[in-house]
Amino acid sequence: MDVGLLGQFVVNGMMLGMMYALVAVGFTLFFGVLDVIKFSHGDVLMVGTFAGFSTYLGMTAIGIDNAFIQLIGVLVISLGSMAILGAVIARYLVLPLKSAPPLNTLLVTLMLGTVLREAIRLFYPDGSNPKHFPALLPTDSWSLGSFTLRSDSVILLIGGLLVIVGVNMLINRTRLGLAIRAVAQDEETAKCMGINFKMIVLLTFALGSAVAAFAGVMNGLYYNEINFGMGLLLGVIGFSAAIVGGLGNIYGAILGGFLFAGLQTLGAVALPFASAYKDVFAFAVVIAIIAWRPTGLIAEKTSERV
Amino acid sequence: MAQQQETVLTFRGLTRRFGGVIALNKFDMELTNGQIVGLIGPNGSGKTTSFNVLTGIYEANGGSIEFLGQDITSWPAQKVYEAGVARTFQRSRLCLELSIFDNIMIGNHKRLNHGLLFNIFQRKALREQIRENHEEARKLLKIFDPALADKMFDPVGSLRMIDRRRIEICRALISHPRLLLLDEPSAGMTHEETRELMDDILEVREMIDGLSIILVEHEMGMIERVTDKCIVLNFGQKICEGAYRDVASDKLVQEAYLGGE
Amino acid sequence: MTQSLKDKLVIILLAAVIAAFSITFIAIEEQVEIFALLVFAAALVLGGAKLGITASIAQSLARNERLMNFAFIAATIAVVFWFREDHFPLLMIATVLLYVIACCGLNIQFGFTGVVNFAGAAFFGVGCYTAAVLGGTSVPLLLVIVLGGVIAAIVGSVLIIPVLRTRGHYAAVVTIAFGLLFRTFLEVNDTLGGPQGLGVSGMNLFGWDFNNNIEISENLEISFYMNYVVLALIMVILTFVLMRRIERSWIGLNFDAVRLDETAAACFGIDIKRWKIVAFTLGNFLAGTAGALYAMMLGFIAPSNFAFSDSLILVSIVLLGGMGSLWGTILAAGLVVLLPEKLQVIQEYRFLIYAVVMILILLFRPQGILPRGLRAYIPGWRG
Amino acid sequence: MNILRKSTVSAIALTMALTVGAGIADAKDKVKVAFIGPLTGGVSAIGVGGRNSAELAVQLRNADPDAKYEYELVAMDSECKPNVGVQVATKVAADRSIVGLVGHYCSAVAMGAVDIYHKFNLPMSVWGAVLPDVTYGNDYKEIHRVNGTMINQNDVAAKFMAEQGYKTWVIIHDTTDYGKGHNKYFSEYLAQNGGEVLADFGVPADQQDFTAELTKAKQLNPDVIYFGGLVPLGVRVRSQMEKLGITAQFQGVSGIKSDAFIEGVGTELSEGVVSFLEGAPVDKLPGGQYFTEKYKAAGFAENEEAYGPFAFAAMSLILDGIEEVGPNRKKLTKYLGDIQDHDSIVGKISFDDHGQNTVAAITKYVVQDGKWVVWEDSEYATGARKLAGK
Repeated sequence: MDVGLLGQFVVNGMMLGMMYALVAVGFTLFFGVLDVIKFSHGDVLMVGTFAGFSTYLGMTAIGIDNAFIQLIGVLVISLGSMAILGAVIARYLVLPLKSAPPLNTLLVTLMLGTVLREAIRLFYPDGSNPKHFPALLPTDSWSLGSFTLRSDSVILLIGGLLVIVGVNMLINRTRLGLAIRAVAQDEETAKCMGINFKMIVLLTFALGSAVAAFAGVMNGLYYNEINFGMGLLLGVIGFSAAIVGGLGNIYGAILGGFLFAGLQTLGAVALPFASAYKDVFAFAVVIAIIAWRPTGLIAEKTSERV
Repeated sequence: MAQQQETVLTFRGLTRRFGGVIALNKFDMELTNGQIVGLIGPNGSGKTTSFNVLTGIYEANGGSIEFLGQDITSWPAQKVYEAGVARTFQRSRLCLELSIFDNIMIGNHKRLNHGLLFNIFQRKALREQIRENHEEARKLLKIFDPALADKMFDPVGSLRMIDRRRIEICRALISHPRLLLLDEPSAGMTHEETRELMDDILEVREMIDGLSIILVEHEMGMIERVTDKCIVLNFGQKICEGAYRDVASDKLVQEAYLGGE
Repeated sequence: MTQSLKDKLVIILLAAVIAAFSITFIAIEEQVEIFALLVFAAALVLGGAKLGITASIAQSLARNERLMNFAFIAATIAVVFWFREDHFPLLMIATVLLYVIACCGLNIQFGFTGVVNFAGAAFFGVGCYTAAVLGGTSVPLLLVIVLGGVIAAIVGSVLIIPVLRTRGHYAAVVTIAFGLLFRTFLEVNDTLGGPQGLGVSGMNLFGWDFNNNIEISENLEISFYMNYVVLALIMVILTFVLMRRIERSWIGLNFDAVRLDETAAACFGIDIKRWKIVAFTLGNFLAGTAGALYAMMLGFIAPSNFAFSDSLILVSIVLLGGMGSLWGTILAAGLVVLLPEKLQVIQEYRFLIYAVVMILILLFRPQGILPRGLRAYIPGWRG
Repeated sequence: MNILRKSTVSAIALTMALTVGAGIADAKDKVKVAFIGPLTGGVSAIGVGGRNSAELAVQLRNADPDAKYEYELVAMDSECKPNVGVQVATKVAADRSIVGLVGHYCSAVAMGAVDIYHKFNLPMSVWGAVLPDVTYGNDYKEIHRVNGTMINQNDVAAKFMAEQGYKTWVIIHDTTDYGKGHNKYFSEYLAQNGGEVLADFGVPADQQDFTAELTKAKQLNPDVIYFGGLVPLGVRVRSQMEKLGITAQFQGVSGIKSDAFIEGVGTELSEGVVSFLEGAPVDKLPGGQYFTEKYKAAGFAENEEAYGPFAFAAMSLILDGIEEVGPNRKKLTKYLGDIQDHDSIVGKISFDDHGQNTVAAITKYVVQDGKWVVWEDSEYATGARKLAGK
């Protein structure tokens, strides 16, 4: 395999890994503060993408056709509305089930995912068909042999990286982050220290959902295609990535995301069986990794009191 | 008591680390038949850790444990229990959704038949076993509180704290262990309740041949009243050993407590 | 009237009401009627709970378990008999019964033991494929059902190591990954029919062909699905007896101890690994047997039947009924299988409505419709 | 809200139909006919389009004063899952008041359901499933199909593309029965026509990212990327080809011949995409224009999609049969078995001994300026525009 081709696979895999990582970060944040899995995460991503798409259509309709302003508008509306949606979900579906078995939360949010998906399919105009998401980024491309690099891919990669770094800084360097970490560490103590537990949970869900919306818009800009079912598999893969990396750990989520993308790419191009087996391969490796490291690659710190 | 002074349990240089923290540092200890030893020390001094290492929840990083002449270092929890060590937990670890009877029977594991075929097909024999064990659990529970013995099929979650403690102790005692580990039985209870509970434990000890007890406790009145010997831990190290009176007057111990709290 | 006579009357009346309700629910087709019936039932149950009637009925039931079991079996037979000539209701009843068996398997796994399994449909599918492959051979078909379970258990053993080593969400991902892998593999690999699926020969017991209608007389021809209903009902009863015996034995106690507190359980000699393996294997076995008969009944299977969403349906039945609750499982299986069917009238909107209903139930009744009670080792005996 | 609105619409339509009917003759006999298709899930767009088209056929017939019966449509959702399909098939087939059925877009579902129709003697016509075995895998006289199989489609496609001078192909197909079948038949016919398949990639139907497969394809540098699958996947593959700078010709199958494909990839990227669909071009037949007009007039919220006309034609055929022989399953089966040169909006229908419509012509389409255009009418055929790589 020549170097150009290899480079191409690496760039493709990184792009994919970035999207998985962004979804996985959400899972890991929610798990951190509340020990719950919010399975509607992938579908929130999808709704965010459609919100962004509608914003674009709306702006075009009122005559704003500067791509940069459109992009800003799309991002603001999409991230903002999903932050609100995330907080609403936390407030009315997740928090009320705090004392119920964790499986309940999982199932309720799965059902919510179905509701979101079906709602877009049924009530968004022609929602059951895929939509053409506009290319709002410059599309100049550089070619070097079999290697093609487009400027939009580069911008998206950098954008994704910035978001992850930003979230990490937010968690580790700010007062809000400190409060989130305190709640994640021990809810009771955090409450005693005067931290508004409920508010922190809502803010965390808003943050995670906004990150998902960003991943969704990124997805749309990169593939130029969105559809009502796009969140389902992304959600499952993001969840697996968060688990493989180790729940509650942002670096784990990133590692898991890129690992999964790497496995899929490897399964599709480099292994001696038909590429259709790549998901079989990727999931089998996931199972093997979890068997090897039962609490993820970057292990959760267990602090069980006996 | 006219029993010979057989050694039941020996720790030799028992060590356990968590990352960089040494929770237990070369801990030596000896316990003889029927003895009650108090294990005291400030929070985080390694008392509970020594229980956890002994019962196989944590692995020892160094040293050895000998129980009734067998080296049980690093045995899994199940095997330690089979050998005759039963315990209670600092934070009550009963199954709140289950009945009193269920919880006590969990402690009786080694004396029950767990065969698949026995349980599914030999229903008559199983029922016989259930009735027998029920009777025994009742008797035991009666010593602690006759009223509880009539509520065997009530959920544990509906009980008061002291009753839960009693059931936890019954769960540990039902299998006739040789060594009972009590981890802060007085936590969350009044003086009066604590005294009552300890009297009950002493009463039960009379019934079980050669039962030795290690007691982790902050309540010094209790330690003074029931223990034959005291061991003081600080930062995972044994700093003093002897009768309570001697230990309590030790300089090092007083420093440890004053410094620790 | 004596207490015991009153109890008996209450039970018989309850069974009759349930039978009547089931018949009505299965028979009606009109959107308005379905909603009216559901609202009526909900009002009845809620009202009964408010007035304390539900509690007193529950006590009557607890006092007379044997009678209750027979009364409910009789009620089921009454419902089945009512629809003796109607193919579709019988197919749906048999489907509910087979789902009950599969969900009993899941109940052993996470209702009792706390071993989560999000690949229930995959193990059900292994049973289906076993029936498809062995159905045409000379292996007796009753044995094929058992083999369906055995092979499902064997396939499940691949997952034992990761399942034993993990807890909670990590274990969930192991099974989710397996479920996805299973389906993709069947689609990609053509040995077992690939995406087009496989035909399955129907059940045949000592020359009795299950796929023929049973002609009793000139104007009474019993639907061939009756064969499957009867066999499925027998299997449900057997499963039920097994589940009850497990629950009311030391095994059930060990399962509960493992679920509720692994550390404490280990400190009292309970072999966590052993019981998790027993629960996981037994659960998959039950799912496999149900799958084998299901495949014979439907006559055709394809990988898209065993997707992640199908596993979720099984999980949601267990949760809705109440974890570990056997009667709850039956009730929830009936709701989850029949409700989307009943919602066919609203066509493309039915999954939206279905998901909303599920969310509401889980929000307002997180412990399930009929939560599992305390273990009564010997019915009616309290020491 | 939408449900209410929708049912009001259909209620009004029904009342109108009733009043029109009642004006001519009092109390016609009611006859039930059924439709089965995927109304929820990933391919629901096509299913709902088919359902609407079948409903339109029933509505039009009810509005016809000469009709002998008043028809009621029972529509069922198969979810594109064989087990659910078997359930609804049993429901429809066991309901003796239903006389005929138009059913199935998903081949795996159809394969599971045909046995049931045979068992219950329910005459039916497939409206979308393209797997040959649905009709040719059995001898059931109840089973018919108005649309062609994927065999015909790929036969034509392979010949046509070879004639255009293309030599090498890379195939990307989904791993459902639909995609895998297309891969199989196209590869067969391509070999006969001298084309070469450099590689084929199977992908799950819900896959989002194809850059790994496409990068590998790019390295092989084929003349054509053949895509076997449905719209959502097709849109993604076409869009991502562009990302990677692949300039090969994009060739699709019937599953992407939909306006949704063009809308999904945008006008620019859809230009020059070719696809093949069974049946004469709808809008060129007089009946086809009639259908398009009526469909618009009926005010359905969703498009009819590629297979809507077939659902309409199949339903109309069944209604014709009931008008002719009465609401009787056996008679209707016989009627359908004898169908030869029957006029329909998709061209003449003639069933062979397996109930397969034999004259199912294949029409070649190419996208020109954001519209599907019949090849012969396009600027590509005249040479004014050129396909990729030509």
